[in-house]
Amino acid sequence: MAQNDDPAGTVSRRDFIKTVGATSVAAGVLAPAAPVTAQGPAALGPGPVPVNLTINGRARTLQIEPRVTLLDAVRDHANLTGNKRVCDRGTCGACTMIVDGRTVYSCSTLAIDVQGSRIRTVDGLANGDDLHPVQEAFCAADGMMCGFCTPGFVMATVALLEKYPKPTIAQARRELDGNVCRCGTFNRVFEAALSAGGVNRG
Amino acid sequence: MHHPDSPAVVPGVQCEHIRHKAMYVMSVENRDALRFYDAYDSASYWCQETSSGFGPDGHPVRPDCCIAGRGCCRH
Amino acid sequence: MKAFAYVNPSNESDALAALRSGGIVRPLGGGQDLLARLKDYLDEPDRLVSVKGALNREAAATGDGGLRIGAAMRLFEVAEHPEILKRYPALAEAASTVGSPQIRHQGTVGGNLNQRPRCWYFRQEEFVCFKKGGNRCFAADGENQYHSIFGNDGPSKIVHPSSLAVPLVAYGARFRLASASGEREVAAADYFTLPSMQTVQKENVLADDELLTHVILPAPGNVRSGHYEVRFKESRDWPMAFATVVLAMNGPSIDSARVVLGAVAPVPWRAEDAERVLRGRLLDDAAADVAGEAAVRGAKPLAQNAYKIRITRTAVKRAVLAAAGRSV
Amino acid sequence: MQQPTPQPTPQPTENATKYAWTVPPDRTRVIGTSVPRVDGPDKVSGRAKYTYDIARPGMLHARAVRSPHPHARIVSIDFSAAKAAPGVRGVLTWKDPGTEVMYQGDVVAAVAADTEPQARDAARLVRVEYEVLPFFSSEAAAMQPDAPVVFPNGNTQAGQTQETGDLAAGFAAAAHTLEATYSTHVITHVCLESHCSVCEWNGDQLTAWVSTQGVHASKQQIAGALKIDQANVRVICQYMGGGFGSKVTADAPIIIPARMSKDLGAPVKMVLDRKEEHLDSGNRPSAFARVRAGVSADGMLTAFDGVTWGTGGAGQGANFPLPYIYQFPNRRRAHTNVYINTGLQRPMRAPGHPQGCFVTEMLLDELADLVGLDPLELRLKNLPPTAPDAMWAEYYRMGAKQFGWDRRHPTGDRNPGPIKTGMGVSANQWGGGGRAGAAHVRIQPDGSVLVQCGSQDLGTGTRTLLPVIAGETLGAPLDAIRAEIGDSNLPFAGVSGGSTATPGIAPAIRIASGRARDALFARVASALDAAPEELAAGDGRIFVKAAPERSLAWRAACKLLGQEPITADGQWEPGFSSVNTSGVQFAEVTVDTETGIVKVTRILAIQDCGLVLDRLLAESQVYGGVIGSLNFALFEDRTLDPRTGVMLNPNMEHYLLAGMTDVPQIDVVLMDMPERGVIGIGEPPTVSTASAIANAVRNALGVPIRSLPLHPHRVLAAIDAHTNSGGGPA
Repeated sequence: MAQNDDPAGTVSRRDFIKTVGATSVAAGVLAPAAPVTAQGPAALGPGPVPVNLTINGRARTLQIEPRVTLLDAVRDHANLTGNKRVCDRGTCGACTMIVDGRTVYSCSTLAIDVQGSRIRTVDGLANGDDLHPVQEAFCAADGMMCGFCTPGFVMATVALLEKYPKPTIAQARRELDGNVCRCGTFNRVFEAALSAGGVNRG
Repeated sequence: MHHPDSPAVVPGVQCEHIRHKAMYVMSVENRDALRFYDAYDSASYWCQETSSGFGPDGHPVRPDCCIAGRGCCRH
Repeated sequence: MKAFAYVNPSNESDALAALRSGGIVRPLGGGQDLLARLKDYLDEPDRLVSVKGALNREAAATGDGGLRIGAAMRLFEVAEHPEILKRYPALAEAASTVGSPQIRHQGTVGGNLNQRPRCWYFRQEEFVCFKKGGNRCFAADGENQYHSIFGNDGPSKIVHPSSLAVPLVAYGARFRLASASGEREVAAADYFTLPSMQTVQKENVLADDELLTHVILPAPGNVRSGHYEVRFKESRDWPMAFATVVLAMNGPSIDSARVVLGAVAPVPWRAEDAERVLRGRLLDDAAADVAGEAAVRGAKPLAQNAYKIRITRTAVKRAVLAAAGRSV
Repeated sequence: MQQPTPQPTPQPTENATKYAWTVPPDRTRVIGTSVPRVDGPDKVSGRAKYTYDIARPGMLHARAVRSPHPHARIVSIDFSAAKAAPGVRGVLTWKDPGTEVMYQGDVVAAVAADTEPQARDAARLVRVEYEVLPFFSSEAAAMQPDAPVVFPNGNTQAGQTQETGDLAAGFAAAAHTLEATYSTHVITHVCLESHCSVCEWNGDQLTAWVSTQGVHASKQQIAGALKIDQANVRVICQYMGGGFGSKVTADAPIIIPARMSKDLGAPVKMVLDRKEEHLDSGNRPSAFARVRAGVSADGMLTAFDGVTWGTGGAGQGANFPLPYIYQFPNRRRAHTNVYINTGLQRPMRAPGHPQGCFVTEMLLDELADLVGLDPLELRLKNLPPTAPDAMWAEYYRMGAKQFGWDRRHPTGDRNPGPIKTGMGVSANQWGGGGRAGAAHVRIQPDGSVLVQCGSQDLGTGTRTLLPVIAGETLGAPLDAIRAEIGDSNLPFAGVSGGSTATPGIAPAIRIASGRARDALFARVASALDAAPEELAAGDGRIFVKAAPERSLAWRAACKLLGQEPITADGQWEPGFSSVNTSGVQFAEVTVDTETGIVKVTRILAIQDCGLVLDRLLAESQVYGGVIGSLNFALFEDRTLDPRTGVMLNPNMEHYLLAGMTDVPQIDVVLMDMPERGVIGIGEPPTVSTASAIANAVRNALGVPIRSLPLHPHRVLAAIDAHTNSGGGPA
């Protein structure tokens, strides 16, 4: 336990606590940017600009600011709310999507930066009521409790099995290591990952 | 549980705005609970007026201080 | 995060021009560090320049038997690249343990080398430390269990966060830096800077309008290398200390050694005492022990991180054993 | 502190006999099998709508302005820049100038804007002037005799000393005494779905989508806070992303949008970010115990004298049960609550128990070594008498066999090499009985069945229990049953807390289903040429008990209802559920003595829970409890900067939580005790794991680590202290 040997409040307030708001500029306050250089590409934003995304096989144009993450674009602008925002800093995996065949933290990816990529979210995995084999396996093994991490885990497992259709224990653990569950479903997620059948290489 | 949790809020003694989880848990009393350990109060309290752990006067909400004499106390 | 404009150049010269476009401009690689910093209001650029499409992302042989790696190569590609696995295995191993699969799929070589410190004071907006233009290092007399035990005489007690930097220094890599007004090459060992009052706001010599475009590895020669990371939590966490050793061999003996430590100093830390004691020794258990002992000689722990000395000693010892083909 | 008033145990009713959980042997049982959760497909496909996923037409987004200081007086709040920012629709003062903020993250004000980013931008433009005040960032600081008065009723509050037996005689009877100080740390709940709500008014009617552990409790609290009729509030929570005790309170993230949506005439949503969630959504209090204890030469505990303290943050208590389970005939305990300037504690999965368990179980292992007894033997000697709700002795013996306890080496692994192994054990207990539940069952003429209960699903699988119980009782196929929960317009149920949700609602569902079944029997009996009481239901059929071949398929039977459905209600009654679970856990670890790193290799958890309703779901609860406690033992640790009182790890990077590679093999043994009825087990499995792990580390190293978490620096320091004290290399 740390002893508070410093009489309370003697740390200089100049060091600590930047004046809140002093350096912030709200969205849309900046004037539209001019082209950067004579020959280079124009700068886009900071206000909303058209962003073309291919999400679950469907092309969409969203009018969003460059600062909007892939996660927020998919959830708030494409209305696909399967993947979740939990840590919002690329540490928990609840936002995991598959972009061009590989898992990414969609909270730590700018939507504008993945134009032209093939984006897959948990919302596009099932075919109507026909669940993907990984989803079936999660249901059978009870690989979920509250279910908030589940979309991310499902996507990470799909990517695992597309990469290694018959994963070793070490491969499975490693590929699922970027996701966190707070309820404690790991053992059953693992069971689901090892038991899911019929996943082809993506 | 039969929490020997939060035994200390008594209608008419503490402020009517004090709240704690056991009020909403509605567990079954277990007369045998005390054979294992002494009663303890692990509860967290809040004020329904402020929806926080501090009363309208800004001071902490607890059964020992949410009583008559405190300006914001209501019965 | 503050709203910003976005530029997506398709070649190096456009990217370099865009970096000079006025206001605060930052290059965006994989974004795994940058976006977190923006969300925490540690940095508030006016413009991001996406460099993934502008910079090289291949690993190509050089004329003299080395390897030239584009800064936009992603970490999982480094970890899986056959030539890197064969000739610079410590680099592949370091890349394979960064963060998580998701981070390795996005993170780039350039981004890993240029990421900002993970110091938990630096990462909280409330603390305006030296690195943010303030006038103290909060870790110096604060919660410094994860901070430096070497090179901590200066104003900042951070440890350098890059995993790739350590094997790259050990393999003697050089970095190509380019700006709109020219290019230069810097040895990896000289790229990272110990904090002084003049340099504390950065961790390297890269100028604001420069990009690190390539990592150039020399021909490895007859070396054995070993890499060991001490990880408290195995999944998605930062190593508490780690080491890369690169041993130039002469039969069973060590001709010369490079021993570089990670997560113990504000820069990748050359353990020169360890290099000295390894020279001329047989590569065996005793060599691992003496290298570990020598590597932590001169360590200066802060109030709460003396335990890292033992961990660092162990990392060096086990890295030497790994170079000998042994596991713990 | 007051003793709870014992109340007479309610007598079982007539219904308890009529609808007892027993199942005729002539048909398949649903209860106790592994029925996959009915909402699994919705959760794995992303279709499940959590509060965080709710979007309403014209919805605004609220964002709080929070104190960066651990203690300060608000001098002024200037909204002018925020009001002028794009998209901003309104502002709200939560704490008036002149009042104090008591911890970093304490809410001062809020703004609402068209989009979430706009609200976030605007909140940063609210200029709050603070007068910074003295604060405490540690228990030790607050306990200094000359500390400034930060809390008006005292920085600390001492409880009454509790004393049982004759302490002096107890110590006189001891062959060995031990004095030691143990401690556990503060952790936060880290619900993956942060606290959030969406509030929408229609005239004087408020609909609130809330991430809550109690839709009815939220309704009552919201109405109370807003001073409106409870009948005018409807709370909906179809899915929620974890609560762990922190989502019982109707707090700022609910009341701010409720008030702003009324003022602004538009739905308002408020979702906390991860940092806010760490700072202001509850935590488990710290616990310190300076203990002196005695044991006789033959291993009988004789005396316990404990001085304890801990903090629940800025003004909340931190008590915990001590000693835990094991019988010290002579004991004394004095507890002091210590207040520091951090966010407030809230109930967290088994409040108090993990702390009391850690202190007691660590102490027992040390006492066992003093006596020279196997720690399991010492425990067996000092347990309370065996009873249906106190089966530790049996479970210890059973677990020891299954786990291979006979392979445990004496304290201190003598094997060469840096990696040491060890084993530890620990026991737990919990109440787990509830009484708040009502249910409604409707059998439609087309054979579909609606079961309604105003409970909610914390992740335990509540929604699945409705068809499991109704299906068992009615004999209807599970896929014909639709379950409705998570809405305060449904029949009353208590909060999902204290492991009381399932034992609260299961009896109600059973009774309502039983009544509906009897009504169905009455309507179809003539078609089977039988009297209603001669009928039974099961396996999708209604049949004559004495002649099962005389039967009607479920849907054919329901068709006989014509156009008139059957409806029935039920409420909790005694006789279907009971209180108290007991359990034990075994842990095996490796400790790397050159790095201080502990790895858990195996856990065995044995837990009773009365009648197992759904084995799959019940086992999941145990897995979850074990992993939560493993995090408590090794990884998570709320870290404050001592100089500023600011939390250093309000994220999921420096606030460590286990991932897939960190989770060991976990073997779960559920003790099915159907005769006891339903008992909740959300909490007990999370009580023991940390202390079993800590005891295993002690067994590996030969030296106790009396503080959690078992961070490498603590492990290495313990090894060093042991070596320096002449204990030899560990």
